[in-house]
Amino acid sequence: MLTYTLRRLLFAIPTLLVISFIIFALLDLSPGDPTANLPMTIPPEVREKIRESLGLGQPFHIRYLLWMQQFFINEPLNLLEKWTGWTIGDGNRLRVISWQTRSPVVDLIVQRLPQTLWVVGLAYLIGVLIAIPLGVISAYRQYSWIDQFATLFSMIGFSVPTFFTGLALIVIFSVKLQWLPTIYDTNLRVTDAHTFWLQIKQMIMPVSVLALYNAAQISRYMRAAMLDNLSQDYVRTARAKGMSERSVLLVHVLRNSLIPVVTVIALGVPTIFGGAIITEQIFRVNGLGQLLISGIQSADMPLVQTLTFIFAVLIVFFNLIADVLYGILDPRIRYD
Amino acid sequence: MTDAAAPTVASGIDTPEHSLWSDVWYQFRHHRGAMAGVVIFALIVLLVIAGPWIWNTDPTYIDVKARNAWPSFAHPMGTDNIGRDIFAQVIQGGRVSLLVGFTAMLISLLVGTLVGVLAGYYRRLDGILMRVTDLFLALPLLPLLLVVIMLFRDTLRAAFGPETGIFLLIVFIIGITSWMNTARIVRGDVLGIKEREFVVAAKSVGTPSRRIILRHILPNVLSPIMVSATLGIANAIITESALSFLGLGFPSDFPTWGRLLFDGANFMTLTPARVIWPGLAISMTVLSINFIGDGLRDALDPRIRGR
Amino acid sequence: MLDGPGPVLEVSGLRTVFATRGGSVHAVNGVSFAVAEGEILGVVGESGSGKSVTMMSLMGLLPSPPAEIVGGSILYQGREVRDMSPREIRSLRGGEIGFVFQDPMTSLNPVFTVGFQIMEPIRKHMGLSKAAARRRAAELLALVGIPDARARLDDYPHQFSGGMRQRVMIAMALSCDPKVLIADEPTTALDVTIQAQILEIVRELRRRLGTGIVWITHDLGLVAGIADRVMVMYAGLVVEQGPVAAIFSRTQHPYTRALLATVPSVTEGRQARLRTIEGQPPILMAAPVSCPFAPRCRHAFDRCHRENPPRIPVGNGHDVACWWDPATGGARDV
Amino acid sequence: MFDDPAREPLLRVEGLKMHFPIYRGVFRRRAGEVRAVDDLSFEITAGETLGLVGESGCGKSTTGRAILRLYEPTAGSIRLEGREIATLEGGALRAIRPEMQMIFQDPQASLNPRMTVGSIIAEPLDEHGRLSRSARRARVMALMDAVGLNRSFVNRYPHEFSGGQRQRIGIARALALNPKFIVCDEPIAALDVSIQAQVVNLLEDLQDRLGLTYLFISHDLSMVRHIADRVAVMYLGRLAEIGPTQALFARPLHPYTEALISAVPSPDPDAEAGRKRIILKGDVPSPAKPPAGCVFHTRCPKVFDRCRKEVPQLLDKGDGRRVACHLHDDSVVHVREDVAEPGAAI
Amino acid sequence: MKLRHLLTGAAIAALIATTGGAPAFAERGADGQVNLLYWQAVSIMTPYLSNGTKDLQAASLVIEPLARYNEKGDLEPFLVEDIPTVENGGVSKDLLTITWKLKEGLLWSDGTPVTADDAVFTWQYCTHPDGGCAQISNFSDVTNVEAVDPRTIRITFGVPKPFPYGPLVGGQAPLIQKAQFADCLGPKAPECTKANTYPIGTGPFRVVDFKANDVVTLEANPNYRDPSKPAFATAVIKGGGDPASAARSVLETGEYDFAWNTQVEPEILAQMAAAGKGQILSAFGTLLERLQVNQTDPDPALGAERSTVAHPHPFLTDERVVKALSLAIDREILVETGYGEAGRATCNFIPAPDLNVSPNNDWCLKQDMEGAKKLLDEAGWTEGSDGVREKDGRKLSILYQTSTNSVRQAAQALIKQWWNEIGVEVELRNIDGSVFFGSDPGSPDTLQKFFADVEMYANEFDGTDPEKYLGEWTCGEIPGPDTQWQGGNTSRWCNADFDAALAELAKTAGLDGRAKVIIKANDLIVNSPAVIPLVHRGRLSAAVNSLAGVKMNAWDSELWNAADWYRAK
Repeated sequence: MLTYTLRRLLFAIPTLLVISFIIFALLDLSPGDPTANLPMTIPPEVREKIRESLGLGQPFHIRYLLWMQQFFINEPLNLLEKWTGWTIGDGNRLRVISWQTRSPVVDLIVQRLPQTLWVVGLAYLIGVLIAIPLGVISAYRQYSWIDQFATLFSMIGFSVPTFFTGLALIVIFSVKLQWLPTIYDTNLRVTDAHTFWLQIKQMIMPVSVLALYNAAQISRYMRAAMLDNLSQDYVRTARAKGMSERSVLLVHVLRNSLIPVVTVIALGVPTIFGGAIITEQIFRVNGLGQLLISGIQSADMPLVQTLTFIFAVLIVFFNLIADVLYGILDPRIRYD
Repeated sequence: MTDAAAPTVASGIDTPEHSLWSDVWYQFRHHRGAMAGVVIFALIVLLVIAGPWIWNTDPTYIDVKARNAWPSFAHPMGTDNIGRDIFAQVIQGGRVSLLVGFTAMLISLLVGTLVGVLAGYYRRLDGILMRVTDLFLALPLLPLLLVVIMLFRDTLRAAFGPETGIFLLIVFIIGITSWMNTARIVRGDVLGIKEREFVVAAKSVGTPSRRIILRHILPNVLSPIMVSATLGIANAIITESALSFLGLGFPSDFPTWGRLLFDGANFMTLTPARVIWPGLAISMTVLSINFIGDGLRDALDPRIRGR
Repeated sequence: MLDGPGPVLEVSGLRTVFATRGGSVHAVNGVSFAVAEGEILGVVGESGSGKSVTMMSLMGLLPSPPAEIVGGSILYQGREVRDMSPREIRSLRGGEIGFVFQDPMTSLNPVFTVGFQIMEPIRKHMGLSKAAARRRAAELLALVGIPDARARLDDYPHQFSGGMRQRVMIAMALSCDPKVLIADEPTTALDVTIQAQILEIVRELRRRLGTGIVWITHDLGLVAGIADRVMVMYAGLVVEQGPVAAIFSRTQHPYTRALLATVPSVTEGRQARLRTIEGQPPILMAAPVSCPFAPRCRHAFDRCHRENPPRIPVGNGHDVACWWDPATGGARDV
Repeated sequence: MFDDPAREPLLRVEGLKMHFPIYRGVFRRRAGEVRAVDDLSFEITAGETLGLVGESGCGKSTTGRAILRLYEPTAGSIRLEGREIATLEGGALRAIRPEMQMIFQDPQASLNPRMTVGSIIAEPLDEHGRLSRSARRARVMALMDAVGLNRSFVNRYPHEFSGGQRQRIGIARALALNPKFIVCDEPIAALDVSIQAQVVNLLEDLQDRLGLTYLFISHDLSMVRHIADRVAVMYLGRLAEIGPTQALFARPLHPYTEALISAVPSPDPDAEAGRKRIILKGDVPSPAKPPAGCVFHTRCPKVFDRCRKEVPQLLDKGDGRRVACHLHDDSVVHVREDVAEPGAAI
Repeated sequence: MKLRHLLTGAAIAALIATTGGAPAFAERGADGQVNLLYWQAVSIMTPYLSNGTKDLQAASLVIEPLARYNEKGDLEPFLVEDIPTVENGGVSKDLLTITWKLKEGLLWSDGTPVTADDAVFTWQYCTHPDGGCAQISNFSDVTNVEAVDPRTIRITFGVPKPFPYGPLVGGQAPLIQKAQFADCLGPKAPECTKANTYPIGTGPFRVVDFKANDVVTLEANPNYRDPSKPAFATAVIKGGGDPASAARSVLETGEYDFAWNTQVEPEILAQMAAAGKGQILSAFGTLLERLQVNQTDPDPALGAERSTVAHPHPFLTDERVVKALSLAIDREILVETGYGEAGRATCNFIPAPDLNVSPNNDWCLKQDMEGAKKLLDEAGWTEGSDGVREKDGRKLSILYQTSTNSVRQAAQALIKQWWNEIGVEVELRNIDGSVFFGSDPGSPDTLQKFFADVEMYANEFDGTDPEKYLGEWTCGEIPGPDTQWQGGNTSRWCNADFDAALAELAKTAGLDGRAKVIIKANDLIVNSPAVIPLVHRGRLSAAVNSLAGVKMNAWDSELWNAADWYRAK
């Protein structure tokens, strides 16, 4: 298992290098311009100056190598310094600077993480927590009314676009009923019961929109996995041992069914860090998704490059985690 | 074998005159959700195809005086804020959305199946192809779209005209960024099927690899592919609408359900018909396709079929 | 409890029907038998003859729907199982009646250790503490001949070979000292050498624990070696039943005779050709009104097609459901 | 049909080795191999049936597949009608395939569930023949007749048939190219007793009619005894004993053969009751770590010291019988194990 | 519609002033918090590295220029005693220098005094060759800025400046503190994250917490020059969302006090305003939505010479054709459907201030289909069998591009229909804003490349003087491959009379005299086939009823007088 993991990690390095290059080339090819959002009153020679000051005058490979150095050496060192309080070198390293905000990209990401994890992560967690029992029940009572209901629920969650559900929720709960805020306050610090309640209130709508979508998908996987396992021989063995239906279902079948589902869940974790572009925009959560889309819209190359690359790292990493998890959960599989 | 009586057909549990597909069809027919899905989907397709004959209003015609009209005989679903007929737009939009869904699904299916089969069948291709899959999972959709539009728009416009050109681009982008799941699933199944004895049997007969893939492997990974297909249509329709939401996608006078919904979203309280109908159209289509997919999955699964 | 030779399990007139989309399939059509303590009852027949279904229906192990018991009675130590609550039935299963299934590869849960799976029924039915259950599990594994039993409790099923897994299944079935063990083709998937080992273990266990055993198989050779009594099933019916020696030496039913004839022997001279029984057992869409074997029977006559024969005793606890009398070659005088 | 030393056998296998490498570690270094088949030699005369028996995992099926070149043999020679096929590649290998065919264990698994019976049987014809559509059809029909399948089933799918009928389909497919040699890989293991007899009868009929040569792989000794002319017993990738069926069953030389035969139950309660049984201890060891010396020594009831050290060679015991066991090494038979001198043997 | 007539920008300001009650500023910070919503989130707090209006406006709460334009477009002194003019001697007679006098006792928010050195530094900062300063054009022609004494700043120009109020005036060019930015010169400018996001300023607020592209938290500046201001103790500028949801948060739910740029379809805005929680504010500056008409041929077949002066456009150089296109447009409908009270139909290129507006062009205000058709007939374009006009075998077919934006797309659809009615075939194209407004020479879709026949966008100019803005229409400003497609003359219109008029403007001083020349230049442009003015657009924002003191300003930051805002009781 360990050697397998090591081997995969070794393999991940060239993979990620290739991915980083492709992303960089893609963004470089893309026609967006960092000065496009400036007011039109700014004359072209000034725009050209700005572009040069952003380093766009340099040839492609220099910019790529520079980014690599900044991302793989400077930023990790910087984080290390921050966390440990050490001083490494003169501490005067060139960081990955966002063109749009002129501040270090990594700081922006760190700033955005909390709300993304809170909203998107919690939605994912809730989605999973809804999906698993839903999948279990609808598989156990296949074709019963509860299965049909669960199917309908998950289909609706899957098929109605989030910008539609989000807006509908706002019109109902914010405009008509005035119960919930439409704006997510990232400044809110939870210090007491009241602020906690405020935090809950502002999270309800975005979290439920996203959780519905996540629950919809995962519950289908859960149902299929349960159906697969319910017809296995060992279920009969467990019943023949006189185990109660509860323990047959929740110990024997569930444990086996969770194997594929857990890997699906692990594979989905990177999407949390990708943020939820549309939902974040509707509820002004301003998480990583909003950061990415604003970066794209303003052609903020260092930001987009860094974000997408971190996303790629997470994808590769969670692919690995999913495989390793598979090996851990399923004793039959031993990677060597 | 002189005393061999004519072998009797093994009676399954059922009458002998049924093939694999009639079995699948039987099971499918008894999946209530799937049948409802088929009926609804057929109705939607019919309406969208035959729509222009039923309702021959030009979807781009602007009747400035009738702006923001509520549903009436002249405009069964009302009009938008510059006076275009919503019903005509929903019909026109449906043609595009369904076509996008269908074509993008085909592309993603083709790529996904190809990658999945190659990775699953040829061990040496497995690693590299799965890493390519990782790469595609990590690609940022929007910059990719911008790049591709920039690179190929004029060529395609010259070759196919502006609307078909952009249609092909969008369909291509959606297809090319959504095949990864299919590839993973197909690869997993191929890994299992290539160890099955009938593949060994084909090898022992001397069947070359490409025909083993075509004749033995592909037909047996059909069920995950079919399910991917139904999900793929739904996914493509949703993705197109999300692209519209982000202001990319089709030109403004080229209605799609996603664009109609997006454009109408702000009018939710003023002229609700503007969002209800396209929203309903998307949801019903995706819903019905999903139910069809669900029914197919159950029907194609031999274990479930037996029940 | 019961010291006498009285039956532990007594089944009479059991009928089980499957509701399928083609209609209802009558899989068990009035089966009666009894198992006494310490007795091995061999049940033989082709696939589809209703052997397994009969035994599965006894303790409600068939998924319902589609399967449903529509008639008969099942007496366990004199108590009617069909009247029991699900909870009571569960305490019988695994506690009083153990099961061993055909395929040891799939019958064990792959993600739990063998120890956990053996301890499960012990803790449930015997109420032992975890440590005590573990001790007992180790003893059981040793009993079925697994070396280094204590250490192997923590292994997963895939770490055992097929034969070892079947021993684990047997240990599990015996974990609560059941009065009856139902073994459904337990050695079919195993090599002959391993099969011989398992048979040895079962004989030994029967001797030591006095368990009544129902052994389902299609291997007549196996039955000859292990069973005290044999029950031959066809189309959900018991067609012949009797002490093992009587069944093999004074075979009554044409079906039993045909079955015996198909088996080549390792010891006797080589036959020129193997004998066969053409066709398959029927799938009954209704309870049989004529002899279901008649279409494949070389001795069938009019009455066979009109009337389903009852089980006719032929002495020494031997009975047969057939109108034809091998002694005379003509109709039985009933 | 007994050994005729004058005739070149149809199939001659010499020193066949089939090792599957095991890779370990971060850099996937080769860390050993599974010796599925280790130094196997035998021959099959045209028209005869060689039974290959042994426990599961002993390498029977691997042998069969390696002979048919479904694997790349690690070493050794396989000659079919005097022609070396162990090293054939690509087109040449494809060209030889019609000569040798295979019948599989699980008729359910070996038939593509999505193909009709007709197309399954026609597949070898498509690959090798240049038959017209109608000729192909006629050939399929003829094959179906030959194996006793009703012609009207040609458009049905495998799942509509019973196990025995499916096996007939598999046999028809194997016969399609008029092969000389067929590997029957446990063709009856998955079938009911009554059906087993039907299939075995069919195989015998076909052999008589078409002059086929079989390698009949099975773990069912009573069937092997019935169908085979000669029997080879394998244990852990090696040949334990080979010889004419009657003689081998009547007087097994190898302790393993003896144990195997004694383990087969016979449908006669009296015989069963009186029989002396040899019960082997434990399981077959892993072929990745075979025991030193005689591979059977860990379970052998007659083991002695030499068995643990020295690999027994296949000894010719006359009458076409050969055995790999130190007990039968005549050169040391007079030397008891307590006075055994190393190197005295071979 | 009704609303538009009732509430013009000025009327709203008046309304608030009267309903708000007497502005009684008891003390600084008495009114708690004010919540501002900028749906385009604030990225940075200095306009010198800014990415747009939203940053500039946010920064205007913190850092201030010497003088600002008020809501009427007049200059108002902020950090200085008064506005220098030739009359009061602040501007030299030769128009080469201007001298500003700082107010007494001005302090930065960190408590240090503001001196003329800071002004000098600001100039050095922005004009550093490697700095990439976004506002460098505000300092064009400045040869020197010197501190005569700690309170006196003298700016010297290289050429006579009839309108010398560029440097350090208006929201684009505020004063920054030398002490804070001293290490941020040139290439280091972008790395000074702390200074760029927490600038020390003289404005009513100072930054407490800055989350880029999300939320800026500010508190009252303790050293603000008026001890009773600002009324609000804290201010929050939240970003994200879209215009409609921003308007909703103010007008319907009342969660926020002020929402910037609530440019949504008018009927939606009207419906939201009907909730009664807040009001819509508008003000008109110089922003003009127009159609640029390509005077060169964008045919892809021309390859590298596509859209260059080498190939004049085959028919759009014909004034009659373009006039017909203009007549076919009903500008009132465009306003009604797209802009509501934030738009007015216009036929002028310079729509404001009133002084500079030409009275000569209102022929286009009324749609005239017949007139348009007649013009096309005259020009020789006759209707073909498919309803599309043709001439010499060439179809009257137009590719019409603009940026992606729902209002623009609605306008596109309307105009397409009108043009179809007069027999013109139209193909629409919309391009993502970041591409269209970007000037990447590699992209074919920029507005400078103009690979289309007609393109629509809006443009304006800073302050009130259009000299530089008009300068973009000279022949030398035509973009082409030789200039990397840079240059403001997107229509590629070249006219000797216009160039002469512009030269005249450069020499004319005095507002009235300049106005005359400006109107002449304007008329030359709008009567050419190079442009079709559509809508004079205003700024549109929303404020809750309880927020008083807001004076909507189209000439400077909308938050220009935030110090005077207070909570109506």
